[in-house]
Amino acid sequence: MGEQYDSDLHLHSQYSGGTSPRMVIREIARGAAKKGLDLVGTGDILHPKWRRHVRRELVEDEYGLLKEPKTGVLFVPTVEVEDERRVHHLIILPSLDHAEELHGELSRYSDDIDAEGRPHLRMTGAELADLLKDHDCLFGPAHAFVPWTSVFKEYDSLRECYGSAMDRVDFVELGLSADSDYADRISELHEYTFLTCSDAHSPYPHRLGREFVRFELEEPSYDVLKAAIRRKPGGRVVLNVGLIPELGKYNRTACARCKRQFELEEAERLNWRCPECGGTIKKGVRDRVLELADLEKPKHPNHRPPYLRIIPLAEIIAKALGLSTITAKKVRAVWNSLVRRFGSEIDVLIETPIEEIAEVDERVAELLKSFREGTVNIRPGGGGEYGKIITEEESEREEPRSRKPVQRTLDELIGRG
Amino acid sequence: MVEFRAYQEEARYFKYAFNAAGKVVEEAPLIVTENGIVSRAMDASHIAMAVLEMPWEMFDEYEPPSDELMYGLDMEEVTRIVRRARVTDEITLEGEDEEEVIIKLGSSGYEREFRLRSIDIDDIPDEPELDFAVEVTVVPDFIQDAVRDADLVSDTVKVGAKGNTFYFKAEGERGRVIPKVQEGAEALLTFEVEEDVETAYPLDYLKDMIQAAQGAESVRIRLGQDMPLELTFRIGPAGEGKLTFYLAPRVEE
Amino acid sequence: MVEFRAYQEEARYFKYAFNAAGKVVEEAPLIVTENGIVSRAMDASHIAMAVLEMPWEMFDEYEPPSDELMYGLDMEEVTRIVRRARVTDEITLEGEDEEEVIIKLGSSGYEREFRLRSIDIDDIPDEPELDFAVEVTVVPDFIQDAVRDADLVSDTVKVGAKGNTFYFKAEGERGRVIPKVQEGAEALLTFEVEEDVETAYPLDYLKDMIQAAQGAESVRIRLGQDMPLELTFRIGPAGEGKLTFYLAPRVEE
Amino acid sequence: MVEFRAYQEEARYFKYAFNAAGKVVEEAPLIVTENGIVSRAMDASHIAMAVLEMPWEMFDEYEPPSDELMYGLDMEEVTRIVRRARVTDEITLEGEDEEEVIIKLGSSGYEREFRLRSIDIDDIPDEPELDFAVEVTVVPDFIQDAVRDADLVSDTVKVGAKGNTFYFKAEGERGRVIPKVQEGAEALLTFEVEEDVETAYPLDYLKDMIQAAQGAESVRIRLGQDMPLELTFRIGPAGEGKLTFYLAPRVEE
Ligand SMILES: [Zn+2]
Ligand SMILES: [Zn+2]
Ligand SMILES: [Zn+2]
Repeated sequence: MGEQYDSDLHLHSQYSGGTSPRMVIREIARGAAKKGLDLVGTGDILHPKWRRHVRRELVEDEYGLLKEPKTGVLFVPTVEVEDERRVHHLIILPSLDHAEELHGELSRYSDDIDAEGRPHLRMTGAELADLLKDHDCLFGPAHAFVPWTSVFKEYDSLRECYGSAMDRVDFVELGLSADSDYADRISELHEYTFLTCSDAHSPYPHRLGREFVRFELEEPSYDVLKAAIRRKPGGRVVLNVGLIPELGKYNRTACARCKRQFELEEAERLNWRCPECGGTIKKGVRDRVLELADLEKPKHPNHRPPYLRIIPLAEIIAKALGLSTITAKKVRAVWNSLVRRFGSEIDVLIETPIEEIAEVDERVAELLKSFREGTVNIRPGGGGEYGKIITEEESEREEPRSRKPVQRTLDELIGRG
Repeated sequence: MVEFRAYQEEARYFKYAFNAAGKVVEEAPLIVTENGIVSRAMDASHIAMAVLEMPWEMFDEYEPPSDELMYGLDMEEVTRIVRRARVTDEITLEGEDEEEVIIKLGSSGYEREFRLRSIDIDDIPDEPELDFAVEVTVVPDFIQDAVRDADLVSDTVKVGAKGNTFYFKAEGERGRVIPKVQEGAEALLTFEVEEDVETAYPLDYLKDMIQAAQGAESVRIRLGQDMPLELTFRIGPAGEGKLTFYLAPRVEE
Repeated sequence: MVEFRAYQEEARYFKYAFNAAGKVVEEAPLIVTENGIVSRAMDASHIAMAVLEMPWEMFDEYEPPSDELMYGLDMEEVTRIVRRARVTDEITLEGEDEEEVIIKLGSSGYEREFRLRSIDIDDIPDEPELDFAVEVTVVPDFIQDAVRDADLVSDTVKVGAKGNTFYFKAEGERGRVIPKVQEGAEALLTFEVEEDVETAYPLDYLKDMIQAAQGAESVRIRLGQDMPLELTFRIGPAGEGKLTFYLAPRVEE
Repeated sequence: MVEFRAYQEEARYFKYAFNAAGKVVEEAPLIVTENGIVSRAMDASHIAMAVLEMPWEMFDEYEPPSDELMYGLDMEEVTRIVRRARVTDEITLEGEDEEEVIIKLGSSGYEREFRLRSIDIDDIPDEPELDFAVEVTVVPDFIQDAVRDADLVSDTVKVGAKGNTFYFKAEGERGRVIPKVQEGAEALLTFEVEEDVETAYPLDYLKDMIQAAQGAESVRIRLGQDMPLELTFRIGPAGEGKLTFYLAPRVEE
């Protein structure tokens, strides 16, 4: 029996496109500590400047992982890469020296490896997996179901992507729009450990660690982490924690422009063009899973840990207090007093008894309770629009959608079509 | 066999017009007659239309085809090519055997030749005939500013005329943006309004269309309540040709 | 109701100052009194502070509020807006009902209005009072060069004065970089050193701060051993206003 | 101890030449003798070679070493440094103790010093001696246009001479591109052809090499059937130095 390590293994530094300039080690460590994460990925570790920054800011811990001295948060070198079919893969490495070596080898396949935190590689997923056979690392597809940059937007099975180097795959990262109920309807995935990670681009506690894995490790070392992911003695995954898939912005099949949702068959019949506004209909994660699924119902293998569906505490507070933004001063005040009192965001979300939370704010306690019990009402997202938590009353008067202007086409206005 | 030839001393007009049209429509026909060259195409979602008219007077040399010809252009390719032209390069457009369109930059001693295979075009839309309630002419700067300002806060912009003011208005979570010009301002060249109007349009298309404003001296804007927006850019040394865009509105239901 | 109004013929000073401040701090108050406009804010990690002072003399027209007012600005938004201004645009800052801050570009006939909702600001820091051992004034080019040079090899830079030399020094795996100016050089406008000093600072903040150097004629730099760095940029037509940054040192423990 | 020193009033020539060389080769030696400075290196895949020759006449001041010296340069670093130079900056190259190469920008009062550790270079290739069938000199614009045009449609370009024409030719799914110059054109300065030639080369290398064309007045191009391409850029105030690239052909098997 080891100790528990709440871990977020996929995030990005300031050197990836679209990230906050505050994604530096110091800030990530502070954000992680507030959130309650014990172990996080460095992200972007192939980037030379970032690697130098990491080397400077972190010290080697007694078990070989990296440690931020002020907060004690542990880091493991990680990187996400993009292959030539725009499929993303996640790599977890034993040390910075291993990262250095891998950088040297992958440089030959990349023009932007020194400029972009998530480098683009001129190689296929299979070629990458094959190359990694000569490297000590953990490897698997990133956010496997998102419709733009994942293995399942490009292929119908892992085998199609990785081919003969299939056995190099250690895990499948589920991504924000899928959970283990979705993924375990595909029997090909039963043998893989699922990782739940934030893919955070900023250190805010509603980003960092919004999905994470709870490991039990006999010691905090890379080898034991590897054992946990490969399900060997020494460690194991005890809990996946992730966002509610329906809240993801690509959960349902929907029009990318006017956001109207469609059933899969309807979208196919319409040839993926929205009759309302002419926009393109984008296939949702749920329907993609249904296409790939070979099982009527999810069937969890014995090793599969429970999956806790949750959302960031700030969002729960904002919703409970009836505020529209999570940056409101009040939200911050309640968040601060909860976290100060109970230790960390994760403690509040998962561990602290509801009655104690009610002492701070009853509305938050009530909403949090329905999350933990899985009884919260949701209007699913799609077409790029996030899903929403809705109250009982809201769900009753849901039907007529918001009065958003509808895009017309020229056809109807000039007497065609 | 070369079937027609249109030559201009400066690529300026081609460059801006094709660049903007190519951002809006994916494919377009090139209809070549003795009167000049015309193109009309809708974008794939039928929200926008581009109409390019280049009469023979716009060219410094024009050798018409013996019969009406049509070529199909992959506009992304055309855009990539015209971007390679300097505004002061000589430019020649030629058709060969109804199968290839040739764009030549430079003149005989130093010439860069680009050959594009003609593609099939299914369907050539008619130009809409509409009765607009508002017609204004503005300097290109104004519409470029207005569209980019609006883009700060929203993906939709309302275009309107009220009293003596022509305005854009966009609103988002972050705030509101209202670029406007009033009768009498130098930036508002003409202003005719039959009735007050305010109609919403998608910004992503407008951002592409205003690229044509680079080469233009002025822009005519016409619209009506819940009607398409019409943008017209005069092109050519003396404004002999024009590029017109139509854009469908976003209507509240 | 419009509660105050500050107008300038050229957006130049606003543009550079707000742009640089907005890269360093996420949120900032706008404190408006009869004396002018002031803002003081720290960045989220409390490593840097920005102090912007725009006395009424800096404006071409200034209509003070009847009482002291405070607005809260999302500086990222402000940055996006001022980036849309040309340096020669007229600019007007107005407050409405303590709830909206209005930035207007251009003048009445051709005006672009941006409305920003005021946000809550928790906490306004006091400006530190420090005794510095070194005070130099340099041309903006020098500090821009020095910071960007240092960035080639490290993420920390040492700033120091020794003898008659003011220098930056950065060292990394790849090599060393030492940009320096000496008394007598045109680039070093003033030079007062009580004792030799060398203190390390994080480059990522400095890179954002030097953006203000664009609009400035000179930059005053003050520091002391293991003390914060102070950078002051005079702004306004005759340097009536100023933007000051404080940056905490990196001290070896 | 400073072992040699080469000074130029304007960094222009260094900047462009090192920038282009550094994009093609990863590491390069710096061989310093009483005659000047020379560098020869191949890229990691042995497809391209860069030869840089800077005789002492190219410098405004040259203090030779007492004996032949060699330093090893990480060219990526050098590229990053020379990019920080303005073309009008004074530049000084120095070597210290066979261990550090020093690049100084500016002059004594305002000086930016960059120190690079010398690295080990395994192997210095000889410059190939080849008999070329074609030798032409063109204006830099032509080769820059030609390479970038070709890049629109393919990753390979054929370079050839036929009759009185020197041409590039690229072909892809999307179309064909043929930039060419003819004897008599101003852009074609010299033209000597023993026999018609057409050989294919990889564009990605050419794109890097033509960066040197920025600082050059003309470019000499030499090639032969299925032979390497040689590009020579004269550098220095009066063309005293030169940068030569060799590029292996793509031969169909
Ligand atoms: Zn990804
Ligand atoms: Zn990612
Ligand atoms: Zn739609």
